[in-house]
Amino acid sequence: MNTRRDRSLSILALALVGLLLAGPFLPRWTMFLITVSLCYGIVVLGMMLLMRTGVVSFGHGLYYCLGAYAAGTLEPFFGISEIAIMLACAVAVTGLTSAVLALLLRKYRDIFFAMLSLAFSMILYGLLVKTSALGSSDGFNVSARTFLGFTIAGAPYERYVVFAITVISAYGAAVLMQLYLRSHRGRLAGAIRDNELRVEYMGASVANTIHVNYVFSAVLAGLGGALAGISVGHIDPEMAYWTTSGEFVFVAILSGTGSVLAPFLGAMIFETIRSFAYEYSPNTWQMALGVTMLLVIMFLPGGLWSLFGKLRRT
Amino acid sequence: MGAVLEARNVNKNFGAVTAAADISVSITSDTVVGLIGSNGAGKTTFLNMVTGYLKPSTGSIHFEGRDITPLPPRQITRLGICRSFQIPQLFNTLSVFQNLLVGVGIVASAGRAWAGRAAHAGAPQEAVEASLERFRLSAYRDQPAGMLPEGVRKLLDVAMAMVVRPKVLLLDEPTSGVSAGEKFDLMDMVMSAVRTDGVTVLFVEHDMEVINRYTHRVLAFYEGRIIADGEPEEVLNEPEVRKYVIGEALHIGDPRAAS
Amino acid sequence: MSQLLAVLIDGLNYSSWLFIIAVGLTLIYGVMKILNIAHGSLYALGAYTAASLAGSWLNQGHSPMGSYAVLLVAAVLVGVLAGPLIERGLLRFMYGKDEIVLVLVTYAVFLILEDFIKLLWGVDPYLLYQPYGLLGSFDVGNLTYPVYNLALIAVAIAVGVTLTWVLARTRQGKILIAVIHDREMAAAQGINVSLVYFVTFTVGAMLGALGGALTAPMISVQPGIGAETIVLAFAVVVIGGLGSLPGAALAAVLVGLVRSAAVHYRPELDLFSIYLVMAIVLIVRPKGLFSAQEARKI
Amino acid sequence: MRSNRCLLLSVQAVVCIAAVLLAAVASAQDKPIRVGLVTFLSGPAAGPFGVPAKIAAEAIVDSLNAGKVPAPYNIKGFSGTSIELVVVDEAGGATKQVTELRNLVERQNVDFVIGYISSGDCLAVAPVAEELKKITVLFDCGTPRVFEEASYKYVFRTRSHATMDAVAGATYLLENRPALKAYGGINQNYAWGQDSWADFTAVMTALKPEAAITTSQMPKFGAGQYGPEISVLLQSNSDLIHSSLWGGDLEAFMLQAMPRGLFSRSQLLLVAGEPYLHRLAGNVPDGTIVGARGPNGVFAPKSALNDWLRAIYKERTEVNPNYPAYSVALAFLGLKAAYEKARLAAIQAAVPMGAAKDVKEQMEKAYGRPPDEEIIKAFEYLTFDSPAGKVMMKLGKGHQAVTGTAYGTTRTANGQVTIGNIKYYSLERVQPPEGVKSLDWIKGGMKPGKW
Repeated sequence: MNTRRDRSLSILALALVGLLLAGPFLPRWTMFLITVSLCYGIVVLGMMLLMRTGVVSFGHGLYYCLGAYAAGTLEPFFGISEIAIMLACAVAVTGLTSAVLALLLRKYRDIFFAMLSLAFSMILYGLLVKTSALGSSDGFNVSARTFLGFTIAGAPYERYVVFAITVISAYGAAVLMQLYLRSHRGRLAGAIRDNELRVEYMGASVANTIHVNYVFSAVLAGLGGALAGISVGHIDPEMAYWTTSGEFVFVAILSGTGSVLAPFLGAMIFETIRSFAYEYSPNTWQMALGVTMLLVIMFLPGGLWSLFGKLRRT
Repeated sequence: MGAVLEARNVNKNFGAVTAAADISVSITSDTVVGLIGSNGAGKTTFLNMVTGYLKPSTGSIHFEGRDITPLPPRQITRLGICRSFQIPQLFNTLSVFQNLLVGVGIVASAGRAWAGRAAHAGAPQEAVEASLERFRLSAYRDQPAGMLPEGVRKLLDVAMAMVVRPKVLLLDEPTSGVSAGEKFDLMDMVMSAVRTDGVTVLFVEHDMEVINRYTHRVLAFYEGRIIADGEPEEVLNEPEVRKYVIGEALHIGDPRAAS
Repeated sequence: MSQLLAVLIDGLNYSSWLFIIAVGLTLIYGVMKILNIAHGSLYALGAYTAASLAGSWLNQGHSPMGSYAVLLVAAVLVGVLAGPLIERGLLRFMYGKDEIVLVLVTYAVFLILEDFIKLLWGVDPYLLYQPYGLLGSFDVGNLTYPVYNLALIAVAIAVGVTLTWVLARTRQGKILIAVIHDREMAAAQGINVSLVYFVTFTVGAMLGALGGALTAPMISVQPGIGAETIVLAFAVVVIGGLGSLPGAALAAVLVGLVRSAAVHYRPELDLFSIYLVMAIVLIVRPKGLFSAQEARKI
Repeated sequence: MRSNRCLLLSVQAVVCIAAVLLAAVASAQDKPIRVGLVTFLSGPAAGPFGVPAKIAAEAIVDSLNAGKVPAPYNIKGFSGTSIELVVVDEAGGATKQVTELRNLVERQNVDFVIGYISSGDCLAVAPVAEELKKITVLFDCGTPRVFEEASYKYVFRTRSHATMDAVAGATYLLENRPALKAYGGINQNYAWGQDSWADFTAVMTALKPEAAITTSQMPKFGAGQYGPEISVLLQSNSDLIHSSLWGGDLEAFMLQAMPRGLFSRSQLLLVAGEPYLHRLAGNVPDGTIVGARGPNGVFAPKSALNDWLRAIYKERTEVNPNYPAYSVALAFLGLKAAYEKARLAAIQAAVPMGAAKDVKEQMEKAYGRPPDEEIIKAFEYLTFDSPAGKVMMKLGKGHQAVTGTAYGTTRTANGQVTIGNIKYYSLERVQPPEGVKSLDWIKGGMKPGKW
């Protein structure tokens, strides 16, 4: 078991270095696909933590969107277009919001947790659609001009810098998650999913743990949203719509919760399938996604990640 | 020796049903107390109230002189009262090792908030290994708890209650579902573990032979009341107890009769 | 005063629609513990089938009144075709999985059916307006309402009463309640749980399709109506308490009235009135308006 | 003598280069020009907008490749090179579209992109097209924000932005109904509906400040059920109801409002109503004011190009082209005009003065695709003919088209809806001039600018 855990971290480090080195040589569309997948993966990483804890949010689009807006509105309202500040702002805003909402949500389980979180995200969606100062349903373009003081906007390496920031953020998130899951508090996630009563009877607060995990996952969603906004260059309220949240759950189930690597892999596969399905069967890409999902649920109940487990065992 | 656990005029009603009627009992530390009574007599309700899972309708419960009536189970656990369950409450997808590690981990991360005697000398892992050893669970170490045979589940459930080294241990029918031959093994394991630490043990039991062998004191429940309280031989021979709790057919020494 | 009356009538009209689209969902959840996202597709299938069948019925010059029967036939047709196909063909292999996984299974079905509908009917909207005006209209104060709205309310009540009666008074209903209460116990007592699931899902699918078929004459049947509807139906079912029939009815009335009041008094709230109601109800009553008591665990 | 040798040398050089080019370009000539077409193939916008645009685009490309488009577009394809379409679904939101644009450009290697119906998508993809340095023609989105908030080199829009819909609509309304006292609106609660209503009220406030606003209903997009909204509108005593509803929402609203007698109390103004009239026959009251977001559809002036578009579209669908079909035609023809103008300019610049005639001809045949820079230069401030009349790329530093627009009033006869009392508005009257933001221009009284 120890060796397996350590391997996770070294694979992560390897992936970090590999991606950073390969970045400049990748076709730009591939680089962008990876960037977007990693943003997604960061969000799904948070979903994974929630799922391990036994709750599923159908409203994580709330934080995905909120993080993006927190980062994106800095420029039009305060003239700040420094990526580091934008990301910090996304983390702070989603952290605070989720800390408050978790006071309510931590009492809920199962479908009620899912639906209450969905309600919150749809309320944000409604508010944003009504706010014409923020471009209403059209949203607005995000401008990220500098990183740590260096101007990147318009530079030939602009995309690479954004890519690198995303890769490093994803790495940081994954390592943090791995360390957390290995910690005593992190280990409670699975225990809570299995038996809340026993957790309480062993002296830990289920509600507090869910609270902390919820905030952690929300911050990751906010970070993912901000990075997505920066790399895509545009944000809109659709990010808070329930279908976006549904997609996160979708990818999380597709990935499996077996490893911190799974969400990134799952997101990458999901984005690739979607992208090629769009291209080769523009009229039936939803069908392709649906069939993939069914196949995974039926034959790989542990998600795509369980494939790796099987490979390792054989 | 002072009272470690005390119930004062505790009542509990579920609608028209009385699950506890004016229970007042004081338990001195370092004793082993057996709780007997037919199903629905109020034994488990009593444990549930002591551990904060249920709140008494009236009355109060005190631990080491402190009123713990309003506290939730986790805080009571942190004070040093732990319990096991009639139906094992395990983390089914986690391995046996992980099941125990969760408990040790909670103690380790709670730090000073843990008022029990749980300060483990070694690393959490070592405490778990020791517990596996003690309860002869090592063979199952990496199996998911959900796959274990029933008897092993029971054992693990008890082990989980004890791995954090409580001051008071409450066991709800520890030997139910355990084969007749293994009952005493199990109880020996539990008792050898707790007796060296001077832990107070309360356990619900239907097997009068087990009661007879391990307890210092027996509380007999009937319709929410304690109808007898005293040394095992004394209580087990009371006519009311024989009538309502044990049933006339019982002959001590025949373990099958009390299952 | 007349505005208050309008709020009430508009609200109840909307409520009846909400109830019809939600009742099948809550029934399926109650019995099978599946929150069926594909209910939205069944609604859409019902609407498309009704629009095209009734459309060709009218085009061939048959009696316009007969188009109402065609609507019902369309609902039954979709129910008995799609229901068994989904339940026997897919869902039965999934029983026992996590509730959330089941939600995703039905989400996958939803995605597949969305494209299926597109392949079958194309993306052009279907218009079937005749049945809506055919029954005439009535005046309340200075407002005019089509009788069709009254008919919808009547259907909603009829569906609600029938289901309640079946559950409470018939042998089949008792079997259903036994299964709802404890699946294993019911199976142990010789109830054919698999058959119960099959029938329940088919009836639920039929109700979903009925919602679509009866809505078809009031709307333009177009891609995406399933997605819009399923969220509303979800909200109603959750507000009412999952699996509760009276809960769904009460929630539909509540949501209908709130939305109507919002439109009349605070149009800007309309966009999220239903989610506000859901959030507030869940905060006050964490398991919805009508929720089953949970058994004690220890 | 010396100059003769020079000439000889240069002719030889030119011939050599031409030969090489010929060889190189012959294959390029065989290779068709790939145009990425992004339009809704799924979701509610597919039926009314996306698919008609796709059908029109396919018909146009076939017709272009066959060289059957009326003059001045009768050269096959773009300058003789045939065109190949790569169609992508616009559904899925702005993030998705940015990804897809990158794929289209870098994976599919398209030469040009024509696309985008949703304003949100237009706003999102414009900077990306710029980054990718790929000429992208936005064909149907309406928000003025695209070129009012930023300026682009590679992005063009060949249809007018939406400001004129409100300005012309209100003008038409007041010309025909000067005594209007009160009006209300029902618009979808998203950017298009909100902007339409905001623009319309701003214009009305400027033109007729004493007219009262009764109610603004903002049902959510795709609501489908309009019972309470219709009740409010019924009780609002509005002379006129303004609506920018489209597609299924518009049809549902009309179906539900008609039997409730809303239109016997209030006149209706449908900003984007024209494409639905043939579908709604029997459900549109006489006297409804409708527009087609430009001189499209029934408003399109008679011309050979208009006849052509109608003919090729009707051949495939049996109905007349609606305004998205016109929009996509404008995009293809505008791009073709710019492409061919650029190529001509490039040839003129490349062929040395006095070069032998056959060399020149060879050059012309041989010279392949003009560079993007030249196409952009040719596209900026271009004026081209279209099925909707003359289009001028006069806003957004030559990147945003302007046209006039038209409104008319419905009449139903023999089960057919016809539009009468059509009035055209020239672009000075309905468009803010360069450098002035739409809303400022409206509030400033809509003074005709210099064009």
